[in-house]
Amino acid sequence: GAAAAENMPKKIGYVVNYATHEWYQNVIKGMKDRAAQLGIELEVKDANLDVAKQVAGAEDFMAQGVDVLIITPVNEEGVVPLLRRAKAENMPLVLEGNPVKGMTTMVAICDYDTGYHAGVAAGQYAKEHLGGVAKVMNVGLPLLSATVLRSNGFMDGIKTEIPEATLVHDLDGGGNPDRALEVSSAALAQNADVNIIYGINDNSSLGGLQAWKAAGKSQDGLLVVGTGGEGLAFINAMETEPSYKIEAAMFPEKVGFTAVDAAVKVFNGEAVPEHIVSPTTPMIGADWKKYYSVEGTTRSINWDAVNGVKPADKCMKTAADLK
Amino acid sequence: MPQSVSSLAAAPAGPSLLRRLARRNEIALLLSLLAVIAFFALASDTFLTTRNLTNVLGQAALPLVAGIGVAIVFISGEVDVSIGSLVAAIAIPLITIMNATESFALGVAGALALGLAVGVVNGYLAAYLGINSLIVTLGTLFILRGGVYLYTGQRAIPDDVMLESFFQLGNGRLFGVVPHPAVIAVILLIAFAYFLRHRPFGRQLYAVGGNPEVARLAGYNVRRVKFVAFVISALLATIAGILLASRLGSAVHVAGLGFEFQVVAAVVLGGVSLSGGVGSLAGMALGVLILQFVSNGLGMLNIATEWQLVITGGIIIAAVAFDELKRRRA
Amino acid sequence: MSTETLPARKPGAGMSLVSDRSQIVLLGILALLCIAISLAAPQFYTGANVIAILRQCALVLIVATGMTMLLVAAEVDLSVGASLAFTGCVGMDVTNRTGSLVLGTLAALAFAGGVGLFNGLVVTRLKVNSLIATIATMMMLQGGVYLYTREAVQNLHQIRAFTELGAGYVGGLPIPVLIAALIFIAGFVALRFTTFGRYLYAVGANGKAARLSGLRAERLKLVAFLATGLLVGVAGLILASLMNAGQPTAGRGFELTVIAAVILGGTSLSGGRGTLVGTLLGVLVLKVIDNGIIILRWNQDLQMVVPGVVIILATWLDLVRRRRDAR
Amino acid sequence: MPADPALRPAAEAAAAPALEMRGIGKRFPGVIALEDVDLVLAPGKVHALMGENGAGKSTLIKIMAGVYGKDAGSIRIGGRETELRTPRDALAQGLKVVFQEIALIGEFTVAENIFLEQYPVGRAGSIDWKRIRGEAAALFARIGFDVDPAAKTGDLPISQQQMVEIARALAHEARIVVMDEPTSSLTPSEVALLFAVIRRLTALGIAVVYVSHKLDEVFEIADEVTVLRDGRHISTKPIGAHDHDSLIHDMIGRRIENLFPRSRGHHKGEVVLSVSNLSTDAKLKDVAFEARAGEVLGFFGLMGAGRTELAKAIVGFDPIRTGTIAIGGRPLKPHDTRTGVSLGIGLLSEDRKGEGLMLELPVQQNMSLAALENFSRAGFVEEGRERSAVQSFVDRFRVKTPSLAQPIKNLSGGNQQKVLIARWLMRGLKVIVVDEPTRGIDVGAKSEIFALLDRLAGEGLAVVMMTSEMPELLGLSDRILVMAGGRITAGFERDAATQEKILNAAIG
Ligand SMILES: Nc1ncnc2c1ncn2[C@@H]1O[C@H](COP(=O)(O)OP(=O)(O)OP(=O)(O)O)[C@@H](O)[C@H]1O
Ligand SMILES: Nc1ncnc2c1ncn2[C@@H]1O[C@H](COP(=O)(O)OP(=O)(O)OP(=O)(O)O)[C@@H](O)[C@H]1O
Ligand SMILES: O[C@@H]1[C@@H](O)[C@H](O)OC[C@H]1O
Ligand SMILES: [Mg+2]
Ligand SMILES: [Mg+2]
Repeated sequence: GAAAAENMPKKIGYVVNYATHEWYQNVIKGMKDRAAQLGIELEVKDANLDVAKQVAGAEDFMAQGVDVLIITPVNEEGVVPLLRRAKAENMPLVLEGNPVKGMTTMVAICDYDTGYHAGVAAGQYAKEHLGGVAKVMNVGLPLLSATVLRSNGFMDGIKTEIPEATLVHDLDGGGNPDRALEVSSAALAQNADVNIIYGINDNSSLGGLQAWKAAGKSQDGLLVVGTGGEGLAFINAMETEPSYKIEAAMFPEKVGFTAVDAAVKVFNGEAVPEHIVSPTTPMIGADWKKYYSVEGTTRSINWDAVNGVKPADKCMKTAADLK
Repeated sequence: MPQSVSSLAAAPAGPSLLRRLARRNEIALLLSLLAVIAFFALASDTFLTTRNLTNVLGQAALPLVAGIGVAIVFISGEVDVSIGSLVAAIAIPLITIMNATESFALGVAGALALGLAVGVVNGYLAAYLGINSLIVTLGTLFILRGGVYLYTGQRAIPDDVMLESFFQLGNGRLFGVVPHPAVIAVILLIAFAYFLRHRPFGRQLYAVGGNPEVARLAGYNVRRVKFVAFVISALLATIAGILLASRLGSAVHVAGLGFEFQVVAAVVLGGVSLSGGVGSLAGMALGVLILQFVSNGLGMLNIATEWQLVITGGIIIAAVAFDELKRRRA
Repeated sequence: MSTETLPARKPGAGMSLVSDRSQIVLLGILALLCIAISLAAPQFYTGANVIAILRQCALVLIVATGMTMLLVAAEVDLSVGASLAFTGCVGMDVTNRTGSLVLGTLAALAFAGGVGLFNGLVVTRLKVNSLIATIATMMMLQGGVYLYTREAVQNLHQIRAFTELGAGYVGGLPIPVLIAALIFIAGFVALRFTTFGRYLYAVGANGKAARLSGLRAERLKLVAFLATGLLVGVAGLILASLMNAGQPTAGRGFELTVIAAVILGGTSLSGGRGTLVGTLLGVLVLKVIDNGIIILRWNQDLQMVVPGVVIILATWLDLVRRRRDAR
Repeated sequence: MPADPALRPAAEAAAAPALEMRGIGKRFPGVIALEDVDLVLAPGKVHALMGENGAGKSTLIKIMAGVYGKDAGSIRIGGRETELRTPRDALAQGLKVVFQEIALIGEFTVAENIFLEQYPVGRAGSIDWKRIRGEAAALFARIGFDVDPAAKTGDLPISQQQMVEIARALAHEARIVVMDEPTSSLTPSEVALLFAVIRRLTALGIAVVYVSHKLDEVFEIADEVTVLRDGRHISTKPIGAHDHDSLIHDMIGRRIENLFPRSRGHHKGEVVLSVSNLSTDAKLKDVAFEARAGEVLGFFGLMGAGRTELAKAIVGFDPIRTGTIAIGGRPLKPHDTRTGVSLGIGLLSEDRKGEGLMLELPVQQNMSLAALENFSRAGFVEEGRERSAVQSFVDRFRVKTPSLAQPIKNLSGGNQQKVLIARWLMRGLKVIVVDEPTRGIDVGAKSEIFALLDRLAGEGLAVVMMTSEMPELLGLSDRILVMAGGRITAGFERDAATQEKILNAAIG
């Protein structure tokens, strides 16, 4: 925890890339909770997937006189000049999610590792329940390096268990539920032998699963693996869908929490690592109940359990490895 | 009642200018803009600071510059929605060439070359082949965006050489106060406003949009006029794209998504008619500024994006409806 | 001498109901696409894939039926994508709360119909150009849906009939396809054979003349907006069923797909011209391209490039054909 | 066709012709618009071009103006063979045209429209707006037209727009001035001004082509007449060689015994239209009148008197401020054409293109629009019945069209007007309001339209006719009301009306 002796910034501005996404909703929730604990005012501006708007939002924050900026880049290259300008104005800045040239620090999960461990778990499951066969349909999102890393990690992880695992269809599902559904329908029509569906986020895995169901196929012999644990959707799926067995939890609340702590440190000029890793872990079957509880339509995070998940010291692979 | 010839001949400019002004919706837009500014100035203590106002001008520069082109195409009776992808696409030659040659000028030349090519293609397909321009530019919107994704493999291309001149273009401030993009936008606005009002070709744009048949009978080359409008629009989108690339320090494949909507909404809000022949750059500029100040002001008040969208949508409907009502009264 | 009408047809073009000459280009493109894709990837014409394509077409076609009417009446609705997502959330939420599919369905239809009505009123009463009015509605819905729900609305009721709506089959055909077919036929008949349809063309071709002839131009447009809204409601429910959730993030760009299909089908943007057969072909062409690119395992970025090219090309070919016919 | 070669104008003028068109041919899909037509213009002469609707006059003019390409023939201007590929070519040769359809940019000021073809530019290529305003005002002063050069053109009534059109043709140096029905919306005094201008032009050696369906005008102003019929050259004669009958005969191939075939003794029936206390925001003040079944009620007025506004108000098209309108004793909901039409009142607008035609749609759809319910059952259109009804009207009115599927934009103005009248006859009305019903319509069609209106009255309709044509007013009306400044200023029984009294009342 942050020491009470530290100077607290009065106001933190967070420019999120896409506030309406459940993942970021929960990141923001984590930030707000932490900020409230520390008596900091937190304001959020949404870039709504528009890089220009993101730069404008950060400019507005600087004009408003916030003490620290947190940014989840819409695109990691597109905020390089912004970082330069913030530095010129001595504006402390923390990044979330993606590294940017010239940054001080970033709070992020290890996307590759997240996919990788889910892949390992999937390989084990396939050995036990699917006769060791792994024909994967990846409902991916080439748009973002983070999501590409997850897919890559997943395939690498599954191959550690089943070396002959194949990626039979590599799709761009746009990260959207309806687009994921549509492209998966076509791919499933072409490849009848798919038996594992991997999605880079919950929308993607669920889109793939729904396409499967709409094609009138039984879920026997199918494994669906999702990523994120972003909201309620995956819980619902794990409870009701027989094939939805693995979810790579990324604990967005924890990311938000950690980002605020990092912001305080940067504000105080403390030394911080370049990459502050936020933990992830595969959840298999009913594991999710360890980390979350659901009441009505709100979920609550079980901090003790989440804080018990040890983050990696260093990511196995990062965006830099994609180039 | 028509006035007598002699009375008007005596005073050619005075009364007609006043009457023209009174009827113009620019006045209403200006009042709306002032009302918006006044409201936020009262509601937020950080809104009415030089820093914030100049920020907004800098942010408005992109839609302003591209809006000039879109307005010109609208005035000529056509539409151009390809600009959203074009602003992203031109950054590719710009950044790639700068990375390879370390020359800002060569990069800009490359960007302009691509912009020109897109304008020529749009113009040729729409004006010379006669394909509906919404279809053409919707097509190029898709093609360019897809092309950007294909070319970049959906990775942004970073600026490796970091030329200071390039950085300053989008991020620097004149006298440390006015953002360079705002300066460029104002210069372009004045130049094109002059061009539309005082050059025969500018009037041809209005005539061709107002009534192409009449324009043809008056001896205009309607196709060529429209063709040029598309080229102008593409070149202005190119300039906007260069400014954007400088602000982003890279060629970002997702830049400009939905930019065409933003600009079209502002242009129409500014009173530039979709059916051609009507509208002014002043109106367009006011439309852009109103939307930009609303978005900035709501942000200053810490109003959530959800509400910002709802409020902006409501403002657009109210403003256009008000303008229409006023017109019917008149 | 034959004096067939609507749309202006050449005497002797006896292809009658199925298609008239004006669709020849699209029909050709569609056939060409299907043959080419099948040759390269035989899976294209498997039953499973045909059904997958048809189901994707269904959603677009349902909304495009309304959009064609709007364009014929010289109006347009860009809010359909945003409304689609919102409707699904409303339908799912109300069904969850009441446990009644009927109430959920009614709520969804009422909501989507209400959006259509709102658009119609803004356009016909406040006289706001429909392009700009519905961009504004789109923004309001995009914001509004997150005010309504921040998360996807999960299927908590698990009513079977609801799941069937999107994923069920009747006689080997997916239910959405059957629904789309019924709506298409109803729309086709309405536009082609009824006074209502004829009036829409008239209103689109010359609103003042229509009004002077005793037509309620504004009301006709209002009906077209309302119909489009209701059809969005139907599509929204199907989509929610297919996704097993009300998804506030769904429907991005859906409006462009619908409009692209309609104009690809030869419906004029300036009103008074267009057919639903054209729209059907437009939808098929776009969705076959989308599907083909995946089946062929091409880079999916081509899913933007190829339709862009095809829309321009088809429009141009059609222009050439019409100019030649006119000679 | 009796195209007597001896009558061809070749051997005529001694001076080199200003324009010489030989063997001109032009076809449109399904239509031969012109075939082997000659036209020779002598400098300083007014050459009238006459013919029925659809005879090919406008087409010939558009060919000389570079708007249409010709399929056959040759054109010489000032003795030199030329190709006129675009309007620009024709303008460059000094050929100015006043087109039949108003060709102005509605959003521009009058002054700017005058200089549309060639903006005067000052230093550095900037438009010289001061000169434009000054010269436009001077031009109007010179011609004597009363038009405000600073007005937005689209705001002006059609008649004033027509004056602007004419002025524009005179603004630049011209060798040939072509006027395609320039007076269709002008009042007699404006026509007189125009004729004075034409005489000044011819005195300068400018050749003038003059197209009009108003025979009196032609006899007054023309030196020579060329008649076209069905796209063919029929005759070219000095005007002195013609009288009314011979000219009509050349034009339509038959005689017209009586242009205004009034079957006297219309049985005046009940009051079917009664208007009281009618005022609008714009112009009308306290208008009250009645129209009875079986009568033709003529409204006369000068331009801007308010007839068109009255017409649009009483059919429910425009909103009103005060007053009541009753059709057959039942009140009309103002600003609601639907009850208007169902109560039995309909308007034939003076603005054919803007308020009548659906240009892109076929003749059939255009004609059946108002009557579609008559051909429908349970909301479904019975196209067979519709088609045969349309066909029978096409036959009866002799609408010249290759098929019912022809887009109506391809028909000549007169034929379009017939379709629009048929639109109402098909529907069946109690009161038909016709606003300038014969604007731009040839004498043959005119007589048919008059006969038709007369017959309709005979059949018990009330015909309310707004017109600026004195002969038409006097020839057809049973009763005449005169408007000025938005009020009814006088009323006459037909037998008590004289041209003088009417004009006096119209001046107000
Ligand atoms: N663009 C066109 N396409 C097809 N047919 C046309 C076109 N323009 C004219 N026509 C046809 O050519 C013929 C000649 O028309 P034109 O307009 O020259 O007649 P006009 O003598 O000027 O008649 P009016 O007195 O009614 O103006 C008519 O049959 C008309 O329908
Ligand atoms: N200020 C104006 N703005 C737009 N249109 C106008 C204006 N004044 C008149 N008009 C139009 O011009 C025409 C003149 O109609 P009005 O009723 O005033 O006179 P009228 O007696 O019918 O004379 P006219 O012979 O010119 O038709 C109508 O079509 C009217 O709509
Ligand atoms: O779906 C989300 C993706 O879009 C973002 O980039 O990372 C978190 C994900 O779960
Ligand atoms: Mg003519
Ligand atoms: Mg009138």
